[in-house]
Amino acid sequence: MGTASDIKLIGDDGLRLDGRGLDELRPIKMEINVLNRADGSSYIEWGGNKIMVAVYGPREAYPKHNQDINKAFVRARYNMAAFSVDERKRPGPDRRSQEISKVLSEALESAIMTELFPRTQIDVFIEVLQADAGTRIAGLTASSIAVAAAGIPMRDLVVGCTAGKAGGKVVLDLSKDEDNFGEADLPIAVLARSKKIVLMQMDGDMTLEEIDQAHSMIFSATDRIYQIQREALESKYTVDASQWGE
Amino acid sequence: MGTASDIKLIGDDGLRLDGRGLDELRPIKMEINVLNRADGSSYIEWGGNKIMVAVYGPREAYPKHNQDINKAFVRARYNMAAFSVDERKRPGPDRRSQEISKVLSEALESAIMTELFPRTQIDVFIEVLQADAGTRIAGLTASSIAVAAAGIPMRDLVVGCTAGKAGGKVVLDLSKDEDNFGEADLPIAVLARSKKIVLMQMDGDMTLEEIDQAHSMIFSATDRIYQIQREALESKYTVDASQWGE
Amino acid sequence: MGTASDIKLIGDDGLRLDGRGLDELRPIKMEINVLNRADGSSYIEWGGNKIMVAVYGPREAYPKHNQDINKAFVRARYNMAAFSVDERKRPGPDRRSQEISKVLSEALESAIMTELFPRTQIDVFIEVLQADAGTRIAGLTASSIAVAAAGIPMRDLVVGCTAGKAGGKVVLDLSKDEDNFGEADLPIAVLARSKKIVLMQMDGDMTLEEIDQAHSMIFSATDRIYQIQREALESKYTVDASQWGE
Amino acid sequence: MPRDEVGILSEIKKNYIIRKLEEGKRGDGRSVDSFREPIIQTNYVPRAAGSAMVSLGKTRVLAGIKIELGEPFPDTPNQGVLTTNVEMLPMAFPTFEAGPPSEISIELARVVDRGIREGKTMDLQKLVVEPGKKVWIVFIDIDVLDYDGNLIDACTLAAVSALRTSVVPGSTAELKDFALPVDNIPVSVTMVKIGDKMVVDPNLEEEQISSGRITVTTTQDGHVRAMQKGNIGYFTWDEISSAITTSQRLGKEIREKYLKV
Amino acid sequence: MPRDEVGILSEIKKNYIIRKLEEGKRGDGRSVDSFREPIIQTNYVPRAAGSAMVSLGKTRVLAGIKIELGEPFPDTPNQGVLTTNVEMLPMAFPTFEAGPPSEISIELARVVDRGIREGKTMDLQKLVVEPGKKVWIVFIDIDVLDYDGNLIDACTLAAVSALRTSVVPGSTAELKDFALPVDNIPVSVTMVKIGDKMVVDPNLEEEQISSGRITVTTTQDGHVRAMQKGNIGYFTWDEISSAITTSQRLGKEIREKYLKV
Amino acid sequence: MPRDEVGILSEIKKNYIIRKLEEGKRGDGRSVDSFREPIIQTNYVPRAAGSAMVSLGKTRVLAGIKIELGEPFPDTPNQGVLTTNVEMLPMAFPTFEAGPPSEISIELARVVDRGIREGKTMDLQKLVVEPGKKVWIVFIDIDVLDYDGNLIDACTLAAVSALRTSVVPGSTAELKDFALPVDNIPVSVTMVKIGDKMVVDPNLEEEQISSGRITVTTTQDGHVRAMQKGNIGYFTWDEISSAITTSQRLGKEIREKYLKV
Repeated sequence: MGTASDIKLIGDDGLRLDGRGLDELRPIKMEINVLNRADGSSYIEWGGNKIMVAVYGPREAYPKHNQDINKAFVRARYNMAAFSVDERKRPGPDRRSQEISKVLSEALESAIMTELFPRTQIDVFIEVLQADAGTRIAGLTASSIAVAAAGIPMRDLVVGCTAGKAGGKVVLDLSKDEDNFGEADLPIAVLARSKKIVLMQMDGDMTLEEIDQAHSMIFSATDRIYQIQREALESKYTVDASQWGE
Repeated sequence: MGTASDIKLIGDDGLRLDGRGLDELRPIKMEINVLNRADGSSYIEWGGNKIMVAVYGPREAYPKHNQDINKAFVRARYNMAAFSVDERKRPGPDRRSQEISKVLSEALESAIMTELFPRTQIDVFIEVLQADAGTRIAGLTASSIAVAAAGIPMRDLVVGCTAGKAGGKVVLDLSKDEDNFGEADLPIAVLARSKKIVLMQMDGDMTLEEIDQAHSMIFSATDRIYQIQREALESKYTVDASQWGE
Repeated sequence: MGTASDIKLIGDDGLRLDGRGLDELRPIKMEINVLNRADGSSYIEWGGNKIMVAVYGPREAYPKHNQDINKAFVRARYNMAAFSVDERKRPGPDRRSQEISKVLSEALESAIMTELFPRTQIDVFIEVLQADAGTRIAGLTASSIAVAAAGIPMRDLVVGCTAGKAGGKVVLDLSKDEDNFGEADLPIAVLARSKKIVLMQMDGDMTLEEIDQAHSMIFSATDRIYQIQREALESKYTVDASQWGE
Repeated sequence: MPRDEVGILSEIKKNYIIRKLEEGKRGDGRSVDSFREPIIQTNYVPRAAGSAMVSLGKTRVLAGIKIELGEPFPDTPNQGVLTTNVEMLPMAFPTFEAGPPSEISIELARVVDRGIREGKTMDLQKLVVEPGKKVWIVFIDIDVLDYDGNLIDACTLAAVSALRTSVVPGSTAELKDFALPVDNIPVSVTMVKIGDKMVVDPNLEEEQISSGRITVTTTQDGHVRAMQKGNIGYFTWDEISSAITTSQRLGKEIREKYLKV
Repeated sequence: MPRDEVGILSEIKKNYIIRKLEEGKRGDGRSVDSFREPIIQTNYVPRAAGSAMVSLGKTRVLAGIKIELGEPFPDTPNQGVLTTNVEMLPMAFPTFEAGPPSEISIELARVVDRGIREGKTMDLQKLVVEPGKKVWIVFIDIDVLDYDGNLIDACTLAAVSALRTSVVPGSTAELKDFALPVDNIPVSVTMVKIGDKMVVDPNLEEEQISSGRITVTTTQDGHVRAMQKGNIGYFTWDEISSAITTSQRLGKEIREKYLKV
Repeated sequence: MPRDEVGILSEIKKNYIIRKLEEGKRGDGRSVDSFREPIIQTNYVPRAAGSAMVSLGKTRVLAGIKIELGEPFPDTPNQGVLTTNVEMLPMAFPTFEAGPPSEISIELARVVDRGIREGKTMDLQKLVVEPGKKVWIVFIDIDVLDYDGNLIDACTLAAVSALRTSVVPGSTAELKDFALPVDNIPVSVTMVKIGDKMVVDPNLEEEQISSGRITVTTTQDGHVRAMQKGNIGYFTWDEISSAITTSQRLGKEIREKYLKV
């Protein structure tokens, strides 16, 4: 977590710097089928995050020695556009994005019925166009509906949220300031209905009790986010370029 | 094109800094079969440019997934020796040389009868030993006779020249100063007899009329250069190391 | 060899800075089977050098186009741990370690009966945990017993030592100071009994007579070191982690 | 450009396209010399100094501008620095791969860059803070998100649109923020040759069956600032000459319709 | 983690392990919630600023610390710098390859790093020589020499043990040498799920048949400093919650037994 | 070195070569201990600080020297810097590949470098402009253009010939240009073992059937400055000893004939 700072993350009114309550989400919007070439795609806006996801597959795994005779393997690639962050990011994977790609691949593979597609791979390309804290969870939540939009069977949708600690309080869905200057960050993703945890990471300083409180907030939030996922899937939104963004 | 400068590229006598008239070429010399190991080779001196070309192939394309069942593919690799330019160049391809390799590959492939050699590749290695403006065209012109020397059938020889704008005038075969401080650079390569254009690039500032004038100069120059190519091929020059260079 | 220096490498008593006589070795210890996963392994301490070696193979050569239908090929990889030298070394191979890997591979392959294992490769991983002059020879000497411990037939053990020139004298088994500030460095490795030379390098300044004297010192030293190799192999030392190091 | 790698185009389809072209018709109803209507959404990434999402048919690219302080090149101490990079993201097409840029994406970025640089889009001399020491570096980064042909023109249009809305963050250097000074508006127009027809702004299908590609970039004065012939194939001089005229005409139209000052 | 790449484990063996686990027994005689006895040898590489060879069953790793002067990061001018790197050496396992770090070794290094960084193991503010200009850079480098499961915990233990014995070479900057100030002792505990059992400190065989891995790193105050779920598979919240409790308990034991101040 | 990768050499040919060698004859008519006549053309690249094209039979290499101002290494503040790089260009042989240098080309460059460095060819202390701050960096770059055996000797000869004609561009630092001070002339002589014969300056065919290669570099004082055994195979001490004598003798001849001061 970020460095010490005098920044006061929770106001005297009990609200957060951006006016949210402790367990309030930022606005979330999702669409599917936003790209033409991919087998499935989605777009998510979550606070200031803007993320595009494309899914290709199942397709023959390449190189061949990567093929698993029992199942498909899932390869998520999380990437930040050079202009997505405050200081220009050099193109190409860094250590952080490689770790995120790994945990996202594993989370998705935990949900996809990979046993139906032996010897294949499923590629999930996650492009962060604008980053605003919580990109890995937003990217994963969007990936899950892009996989569904590609017609790939899943046990359940994957849906996630972060919580953390900021200004001494457990808060839901960290903002950028809370991520930078708060005390802890706890992203969790689950299978939407069973609440089985397929991604969890944490860094910072929290007690077991705080983590327990944070997980309850997250579990409850995932119900709300799952609803948005389902609406996006049901509206079968077809791209109308004139409406991107706003 | 280069930065603004007070350098006067065309003298009051209407001549260029190196004494040439506006549509005058620098001295050009070519030889073939200058290397032993390659299937075909050539050497060109064009002004201060010194360039060696080696051709290998047609040979089995590698890796296999690069094989085209209908034709050979042509892979030119343009490379500058570390000592070929004023400031030492780090070995290995940079973005400029990769772009040049692409356009040279395409120009050569446009001339070679690749349909005769399915599943193979033809490698053309172009090593700039000393650079003096116009290396891509000099390298391409030399490549073309190296391909011929390798016995690979072509529709016609590829021959090129640059023109450009310097000191407000359209001039043929830019010198290094004209390249650095002039207003525009226009390299063109054609099939020698039909004048079909297989390479063309341009950067700078020219009107359609100026480009038209430049292309006429180039087309006329390619006849003269083609003559040198043919003489080199006909003399079937066999290497005599004691005579390199001079 | 190192830069000129006022350091006095041979004392008035004729002894070296670390108290050794001119043809005296530093203390050497070897063990085999120190690792569990490898097919064969060894550990050597030679002066302050601490080196671990693991052997895998013969196993199918990969990629396939590396396979030799007549024999195994031997691929030694010499690597320095980041913390093994005074200034932290960036992980990964540099030019020095790649050259050493080549000469060590060749020295080992000269001794191994590779003709018994066509189409395979034998990997020898040499990890320098602490470096103290003479790592290539120490690593090679340890590699040889690791190969033997893996049950791979050899014509003979490979055993080596360095000599060199320091303070005007020919000395055996250069120390770090002698390596840095001495006049010449001459590592030699031989097949233990026949004294056939499988590795030799030299840099510095020596006359033929000095080299002859150095080779005699080395040949005699290899008898002593070969003895330590054989003892290590015979004791079939099985790892007892509580005794590493001391 | 990938040629039929997804096996979409049968020989039959190819012949059909060519026959239609001979009648002057294209699959999407356009005439051979018309440009797809671009959709341009500027400020798509508010956190960037400038940005523009551009779609050209089903091709979609996003240009983002970052402007940071840095050192000038030693040989141009009195100029800011411009760099252009294009990422042909693997999300955009089945055979695009992650990893270091291919020759294709390098050529693409360099042709876009030349149009902007030689078009004198920005006056780089206005981007100097301290001569020889501190200048503004303008990073143009373009993500290719969806690929249906003619990336050069889509990327040039996105880059120019993004530059036009960019703000130099002077406040990070204890100066004032100011609009990036954009003086000239280069427009690139790309054509491919199919049979003996010159086809403007090709989509992917058309690219796949074409032989030879030519790009001409002009500015509002009608001058040519950059040209690039690409791919295997050739052009006659008459074809080039008429390509230049077409580019001048379409450049004017696009500039007036989509890039009005 | 490699899954049965060497073909050691047959289906029969796997079922046997699971059946035994249901009886609460493991191949090496441990109970499901016990840690292998680590063997820790500090100062293994005297030439490093600090070092520790650690074996955990047949897994063996060597951590070495180098401490050098350098520049701080611009956004933390008043702090030293910490970097952690793990080399999964090809000597350690048949399928480990030389070359740039894999996703697996990057995750491993980052999880170890987070435990140490968030555990506030060192007070980085004590590692400043000249604010904004010169600070001590602490390089943690870990060689994986032999692999038999649970690298995260072995590497964390080795890194912490090495840091505890490290000396900052002040004399190279005309200062005094001083012991690296280590305040907190993070301990990571990793568990995998086999069938419905949570198994602590898995060996390679157990890793290969497991579904889901969870690591919890705590400090002596019982607080959680880092967590990481890895691999394909999932956990219920109850499993996570009990994993945290297990980590707190074992962390305390390990700290008292092997990392006493 | 590539061994028969182009399938040129049949077993029959190999036996023929060996039989001939037993009679003391080589394919090109040389005796076993004679060197091919080098052809050396200095100043081949006038724009470089120095250069030399060298052919040794059908092997051809071009060495170019660049000399630029830069910083000395921290541990040798009073010396210029020397670096040597060899590019085994893919034009020179069917199996040479573009890309990062292979182990073979690294060894080649390092053996050439050691001969020049340990031979004290240049007095690096004369290449200091401002101690600890500014020194001349001498870049030796060698292009291998055509490969027919014995690259080490061809490259050493080219590098030394190029250095001897090099001019330090002092005028770029407001000093005077001056001839690079070359004091010693190292010559390398390489031999391979074929059967039980030591064969000097092998061509490609001979390299392909040889077992073991030895290079000895000497200076005019007859001292040995560098040695390198390469390839699979071995030598007896007597063979090495006589190789040193051969190198001394041939080094003297070559120095007098081709490198006269």
